[in-house]
Amino acid sequence: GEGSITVTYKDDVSTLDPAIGYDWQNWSMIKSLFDGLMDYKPGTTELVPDLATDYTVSDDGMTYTFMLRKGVKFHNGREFKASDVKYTLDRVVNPKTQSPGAGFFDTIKGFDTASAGEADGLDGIEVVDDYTVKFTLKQPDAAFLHKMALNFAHIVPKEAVDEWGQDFGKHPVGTGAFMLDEWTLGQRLVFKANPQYHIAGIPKLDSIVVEVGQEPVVALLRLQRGEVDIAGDGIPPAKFLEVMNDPEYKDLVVSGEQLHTGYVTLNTKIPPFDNVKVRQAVNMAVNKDRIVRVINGRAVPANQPLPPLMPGYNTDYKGYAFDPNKAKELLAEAGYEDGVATTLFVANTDPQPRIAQAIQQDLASIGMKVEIKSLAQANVIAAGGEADQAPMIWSGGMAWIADFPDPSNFYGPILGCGGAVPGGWNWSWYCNEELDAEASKADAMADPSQAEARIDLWRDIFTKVMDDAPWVPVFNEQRYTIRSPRLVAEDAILVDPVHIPVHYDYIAVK
Amino acid sequence: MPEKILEVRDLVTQVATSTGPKTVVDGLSFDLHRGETLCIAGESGSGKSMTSLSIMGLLPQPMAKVAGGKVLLRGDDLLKLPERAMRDIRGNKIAMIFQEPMTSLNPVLTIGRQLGEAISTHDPMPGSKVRSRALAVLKQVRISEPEKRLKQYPHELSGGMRQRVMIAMALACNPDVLIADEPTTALDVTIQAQILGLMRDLQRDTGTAIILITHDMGVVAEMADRVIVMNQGKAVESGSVTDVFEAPADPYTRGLLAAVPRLGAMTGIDGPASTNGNALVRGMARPLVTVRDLTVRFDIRGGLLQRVQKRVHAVENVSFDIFPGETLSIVGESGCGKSTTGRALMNLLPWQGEVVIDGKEIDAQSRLQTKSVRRNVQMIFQDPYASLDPRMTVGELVAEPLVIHGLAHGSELQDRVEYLFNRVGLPVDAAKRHPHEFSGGQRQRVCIARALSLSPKVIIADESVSALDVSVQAQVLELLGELQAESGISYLFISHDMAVVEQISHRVAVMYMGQVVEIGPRRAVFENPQHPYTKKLMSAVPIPDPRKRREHFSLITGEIPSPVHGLDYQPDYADLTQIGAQHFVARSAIKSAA
Amino acid sequence: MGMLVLAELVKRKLALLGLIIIVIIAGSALLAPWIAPYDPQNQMFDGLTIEGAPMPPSMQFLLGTDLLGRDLLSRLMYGAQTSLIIGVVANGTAVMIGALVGVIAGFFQGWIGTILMRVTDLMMAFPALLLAIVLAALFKPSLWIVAMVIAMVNWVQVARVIYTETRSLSEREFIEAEWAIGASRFRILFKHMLPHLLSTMVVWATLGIATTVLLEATLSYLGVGVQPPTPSWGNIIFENQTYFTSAPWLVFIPGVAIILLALAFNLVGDALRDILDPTQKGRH
Amino acid sequence: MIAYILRRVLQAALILLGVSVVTYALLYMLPADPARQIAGRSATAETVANIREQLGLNLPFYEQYLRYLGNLLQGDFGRSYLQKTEVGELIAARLPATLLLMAGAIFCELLLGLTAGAIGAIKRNTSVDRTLMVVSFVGVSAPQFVVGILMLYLFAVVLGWFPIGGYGTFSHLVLPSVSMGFLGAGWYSRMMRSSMLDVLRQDYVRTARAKGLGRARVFFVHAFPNALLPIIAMIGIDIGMFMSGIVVVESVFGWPGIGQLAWQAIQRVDIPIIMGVTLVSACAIVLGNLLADLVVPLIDPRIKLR
Ligand SMILES: Nc1ncnc2c1ncn2[C@@H]1O[C@H](COP(=O)(O)OP(=O)(O)OP(=O)(O)O)[C@@H](O)[C@H]1O
Ligand SMILES: Nc1ncnc2c1ncn2[C@@H]1O[C@H](COP(=O)(O)OP(=O)(O)OP(=O)(O)O)[C@@H](O)[C@H]1O
Ligand SMILES: [Mg+2]
Ligand SMILES: [Mg+2]
Repeated sequence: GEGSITVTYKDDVSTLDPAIGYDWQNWSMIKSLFDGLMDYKPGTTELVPDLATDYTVSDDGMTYTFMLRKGVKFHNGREFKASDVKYTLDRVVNPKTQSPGAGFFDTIKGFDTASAGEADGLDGIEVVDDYTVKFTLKQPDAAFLHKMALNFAHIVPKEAVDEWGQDFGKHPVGTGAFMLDEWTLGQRLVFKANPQYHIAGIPKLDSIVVEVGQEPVVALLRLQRGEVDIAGDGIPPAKFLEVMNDPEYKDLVVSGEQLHTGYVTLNTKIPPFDNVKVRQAVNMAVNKDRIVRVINGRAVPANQPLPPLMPGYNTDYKGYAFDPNKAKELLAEAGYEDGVATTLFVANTDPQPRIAQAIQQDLASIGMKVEIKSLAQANVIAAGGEADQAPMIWSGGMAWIADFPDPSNFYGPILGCGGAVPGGWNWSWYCNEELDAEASKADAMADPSQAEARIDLWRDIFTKVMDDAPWVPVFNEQRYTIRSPRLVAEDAILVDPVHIPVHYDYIAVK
Repeated sequence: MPEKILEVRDLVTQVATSTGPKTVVDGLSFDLHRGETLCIAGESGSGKSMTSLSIMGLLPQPMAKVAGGKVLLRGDDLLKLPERAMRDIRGNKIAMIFQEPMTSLNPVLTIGRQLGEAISTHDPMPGSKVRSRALAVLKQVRISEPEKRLKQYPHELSGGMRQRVMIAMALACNPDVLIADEPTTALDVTIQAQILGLMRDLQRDTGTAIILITHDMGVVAEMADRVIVMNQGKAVESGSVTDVFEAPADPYTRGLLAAVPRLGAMTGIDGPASTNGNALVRGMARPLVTVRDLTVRFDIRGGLLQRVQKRVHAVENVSFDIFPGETLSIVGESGCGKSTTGRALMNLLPWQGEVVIDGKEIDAQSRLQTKSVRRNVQMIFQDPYASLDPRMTVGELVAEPLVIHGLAHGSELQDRVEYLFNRVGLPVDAAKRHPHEFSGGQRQRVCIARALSLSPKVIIADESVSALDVSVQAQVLELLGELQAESGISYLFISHDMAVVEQISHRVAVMYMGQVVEIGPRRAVFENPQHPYTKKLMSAVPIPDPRKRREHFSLITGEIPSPVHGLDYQPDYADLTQIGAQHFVARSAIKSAA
Repeated sequence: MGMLVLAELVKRKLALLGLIIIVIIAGSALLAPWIAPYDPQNQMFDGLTIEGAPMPPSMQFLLGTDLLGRDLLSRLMYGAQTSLIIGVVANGTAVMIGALVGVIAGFFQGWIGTILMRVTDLMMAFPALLLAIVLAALFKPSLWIVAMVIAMVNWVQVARVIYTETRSLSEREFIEAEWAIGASRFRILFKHMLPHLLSTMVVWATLGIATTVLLEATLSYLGVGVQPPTPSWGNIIFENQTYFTSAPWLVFIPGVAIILLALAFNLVGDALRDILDPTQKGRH
Repeated sequence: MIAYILRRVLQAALILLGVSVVTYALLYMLPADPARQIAGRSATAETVANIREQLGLNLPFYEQYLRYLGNLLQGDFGRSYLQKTEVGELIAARLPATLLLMAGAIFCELLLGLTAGAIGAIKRNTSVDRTLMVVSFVGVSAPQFVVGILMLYLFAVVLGWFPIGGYGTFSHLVLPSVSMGFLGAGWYSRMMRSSMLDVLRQDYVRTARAKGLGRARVFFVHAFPNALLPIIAMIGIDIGMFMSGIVVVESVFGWPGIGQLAWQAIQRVDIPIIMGVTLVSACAIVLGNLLADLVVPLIDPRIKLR
């Protein structure tokens, strides 16, 4: 590779351990430092083998066998082997690792005992030979290959983990296109190209400098001065219009979609939202167009949980149209003609409180008096995890960005019964056993031939969810990446749906 | 006549007040000749300090300014000199010593530094020379261990030593004129005597002309060649010292001189002045107050755990009686434990020993003494202003003890307060005013009224007249005497002023280092002092009579040692032996006193 | 006494300026319901451009609009209510607590005093803002909670000052004189000490308001203050701070307002200190 | 002297102990559950329980605290819940930046504050004095975030004299230091002015003038050190204000110090970091005061440490 770029973020990079990192900032850094068995074709959501050269799926969808790429070297020089795959996944599910991603692998055989710490590893992973590894599942899992592309399944070498222990996240060793060169805590990280990377010609850059602690506005100003190549946190709302209206910068902006939905959860266990009419009324009362305007049109109004890019998105579904009068009627039918008071929780980072206020005003017009609690993100999450705490939560700032492009990822933890437990992420406490059963059915349709039917089933599930209206889907945020003029890459790479903000491996500089 | 050095003509100095400029020095004129000592005397606020500051060009800016007149130093008008040129005069041609030796030296610089500065400012010379010159002047002012002093800081020196340093600094450049503004007022009499003697000796050696500002007529008589008496900014009298003392022309001067208590004025008389000299007939009366082995020590804590490391032995084994209708005075120098004794009797601090007042023993442990005992002893403090709550009217203040003790209320209270006001000679309509609206003497009358309101049997008066001008002081003393004559009240009179004590007491106790070293009838103690410390004290008092001037102060030397001792310190107790009727003197202990 | 002090205040130019600012701000806060041009919470359709940008100051919106299309002037007026309420309530409470702790510790020495002063020392060692943030997060902020949090943090200095003053007051000769005439503890405390401490308390009550207003603004600026949509000057800036280049009026106008209010209270408090403390006379 | 220092250190240790108890208790009461946060959104209840056990979060409060204290005494601040890094390491990495900022800010404060205060005292009641006093009043009245944003806008964005935030060179340091120092400068100038006026009225200043010393000498040798004394105590107290200020100023300027660390930790309720930062700040405050108390006797020989 050649040249170096500078990327900025506001928040610190917490860790580069693929088993642990789950932040906006480190997600794609980890992707560039490590590789999984599977990956997505750059710029798309199309699955392709990566550290595997090929794989086979048994007919019952319960066994996956991966043939591994030969000659791939870890940054420490050792060759990557099948045993590393097993080690990696054993490690992720081991409770001592405290990986937030462990739950993704619950369909692998032996998960329960391993994650409870009763067994050393997963029974379901078998090292056949140095270049073959076999996964046995306890139930078919249509999203399994996606999960193999998740960061949590990115391969780590045992000796490095043993060497650094808990600090492995500060001294990452992977097989990825970049390796960590320097890390000054709280200030900057430098990645340098991995000369032995298994894809020829990749990466295109020599090095990447990541500067943290930079306010997005500051980052943008610096980008305009040519000091920064990519503002990692995107174009701050405050600068959006300015940039978009400036002919000089307009061309530097690339927009794309992402797998994101911003929504309001309506806690079905707390009155008045235990009444479906009220929930529907709220759905009709929120003026999504105005909210989109408030955030300067950086999103498109949403009417269902799934974002448009996601397979299973229902293009025919019209959702609840904005109709305050109808909403008022519904509210009256539910017995709240005199209005009702409730509380909306929201994370206290701009623009979330503003969006909450817009929602508040909309609901006021149908007679709902909403009090806003604008708290630190962690406190909002904690409130959502209790059945009786948060009647409404605006998800912004903590919103669900899909971990992988499969509709199942938008159901289980956030709409399924499994998530409606203390500490869970189903903040609506919505639990529809029927739909849960359908969801399990869909997940079991792992055979590629069933793919179409499976997606149809999911589409149906999400449409039915909207009948119960546990959420108010508000908008799907668009991605806007601004880069310096010297940075060259296809637009798709710059708004890669998986690598956020950009796919570091495929960008170059003039 | 020697050469005329300084000539002041029609000096007018004004200060700005909220009601417009006020003239505080009003047309003052005088001459000063070489080798001469000119005393400017006068009561507080008469403009003495303003005069000296006007001459030096050091008036507090921007409140005060010279509004007219001339100050000619060998013919040059200082008032017209620019600041730059004035700087060459200050310290060099005219030097000055201030009243407060405690605050007049910079606390953060060594003596050597401050002294060296005075030398090198006007006569730049290399550092080593500055040092040797500094040492020389320190020797000149006869300070002990001069080498050591150079390295010390002001707070490490006693008041007397500091004043010596000030003099050394003033004399460092051999000035033509030395202005000393109350140089000894803040010092003990023995130290005062030493400093005055020093100034006189130095003047003799160097021929410097001195302007000595003082309110103490004793000092004037001791030191002055010529005197100016100031009153309200004007010179009301001026002339040679003998003329002024023997034939004062101005009524103000006459009043002033008449009010000055003179040590020895009561020689040959038994009782205090208020009783026309009649001694108290004690008869078979039991003592009103009996104090036995009163001891007060203050702990000094330190170290890791803040444990007591040292103690101040403020009062050690003090015993005395006070009889009904008697005035017992305690005299002694600063820090000897006089106030502490008084405050212990009032139970204002923890003490050990035995105190019986009017037949009732006082419990040393309880700070909140039973009210009935409290009523029998009352106190008048030194500073009348500080001892009155400034936010209350004096009427309320005088009524307060009665209210607290539930002795009167309603119109009865009113009447009683009125009576008390009358008794101490205050107009009744004054009751509605606040303490700051009174003069010092009036305030002290308020304090006395307050103390009297409970009809106590004994009043402790701690330096109750020391802060007052002599004329006012005389009035207050007279009031105290009258009260005693009327009601037979007893006083414990605490003072450092021998002349006042002589005037007012039946008996006198001399305290030194926390102990009574001599106690006896006033006449016996004053006319036949036995303890060396008593003798030294007596001889140090300046007499307001230019004919009784002392030529030598050789008897008076030394400083008072510190009362702070380690935990294992065992004080030597003064063994009081009787040498005459009720006259006791410590024989063996405290030999260092002399 | 009140009138006298006021008369003294009016004589001083800077204090008068401070008084005028306070009167204007308090007046507009009180009269906001009648004189504010718009409802402060009304997100007006024409308050935003078609693209969703706030409107700069104009004849229609004198100080422009905010990011939700609300009138900034109206929000500032209502925000003044918040700032003043917090200033007065929080600081009043802080002064009360502080004075109580300080007086008790200073007057009743012994174990009670020691314990109270150790607690005060402990509080001094806390980084105030950090403590306030944690407390605010703990209690879920609202106007009154924020006020209490600020009071919890701010009483310490008052306690220190009152403590020192009580100590030096109890050394004063007139207090000794009161003991000497047999006055009881409570009489001395309430009749003789408190009146002297009152002026300090008044000074802190005014000077402290400035600090309090600033602390509220900072908490709101950090997003843990008064909850939206209730306007407070701090949260107005918080909501709009990233727009300081594209819509500077949204940040700098409330910023200036905060400075002015704090300045005004500081000016008045400082003058009060002079007026009420005779030993400070003639310093200016 | 040694005993004094030992005693003060002992007191400081007690205070820090108190701070740690109180902070720990407050954080213990926070509604956010760290185990859930660590476990992530796909975790099962068992996983959460397991993590809670690993972290000792299921123990009673006092046991948790004693554990923490035990580690602390061995110099172990624990590991960040979310960053998985030693808190000590995180703080150590950021402390230099904060200390640098602090040094810069103190320098600004003292330079601006003391100069303005001294000039005000010398030229009292002139227009220079009044202007300076009004400016210092504004200084004490301006919230740091307003000053910070204003400076950033004016000097970095509009005029482009300084970099817009960041860390590294001297020019990065200027704006944050000034924004942070402005407030303190206001305080110091007011204190300095009144302290200086006080000192200029003292007898020893008059004595110095009576010796015929020049203005400069009277001022710098005699008045200044004395006027400084009350201010040194203030510097100790100031450190507490700093610790509050850095949260704001560091976030405005993107300064990589412990203020940002604290702020991020509070947002995410990363308790070990909050604990660590609070303790470090408390340490700084206590140390600052101790240092101030130790420095005063160096200037003022009257003060003896016992
Ligand atoms: N700074 C000042 N501002 C206003 N008035 C002053 C000031 N200094 C002194 N005065 C007034 O000037 C008058 C003369 O004061 P001065 O100090 O000369 O008296 P003094 O004779 O030295 O008295 P003392 O014996 O008390 O020192 C007094 O009435 C005093 O109130
Ligand atoms: N509260 C206290 N703590 C420690 N030492 C004290 C205390 N009060 C007095 N002393 C010391 O006790 C000694 C006696 O003091 P006291 O006030 O009785 O002296 P005094 O004879 O009244 O002197 P003066 O004439 O100066 O009033 C002094 O050395 C003094 O420093
Ligand atoms: Mg005088
Ligand atoms: Mg005394």
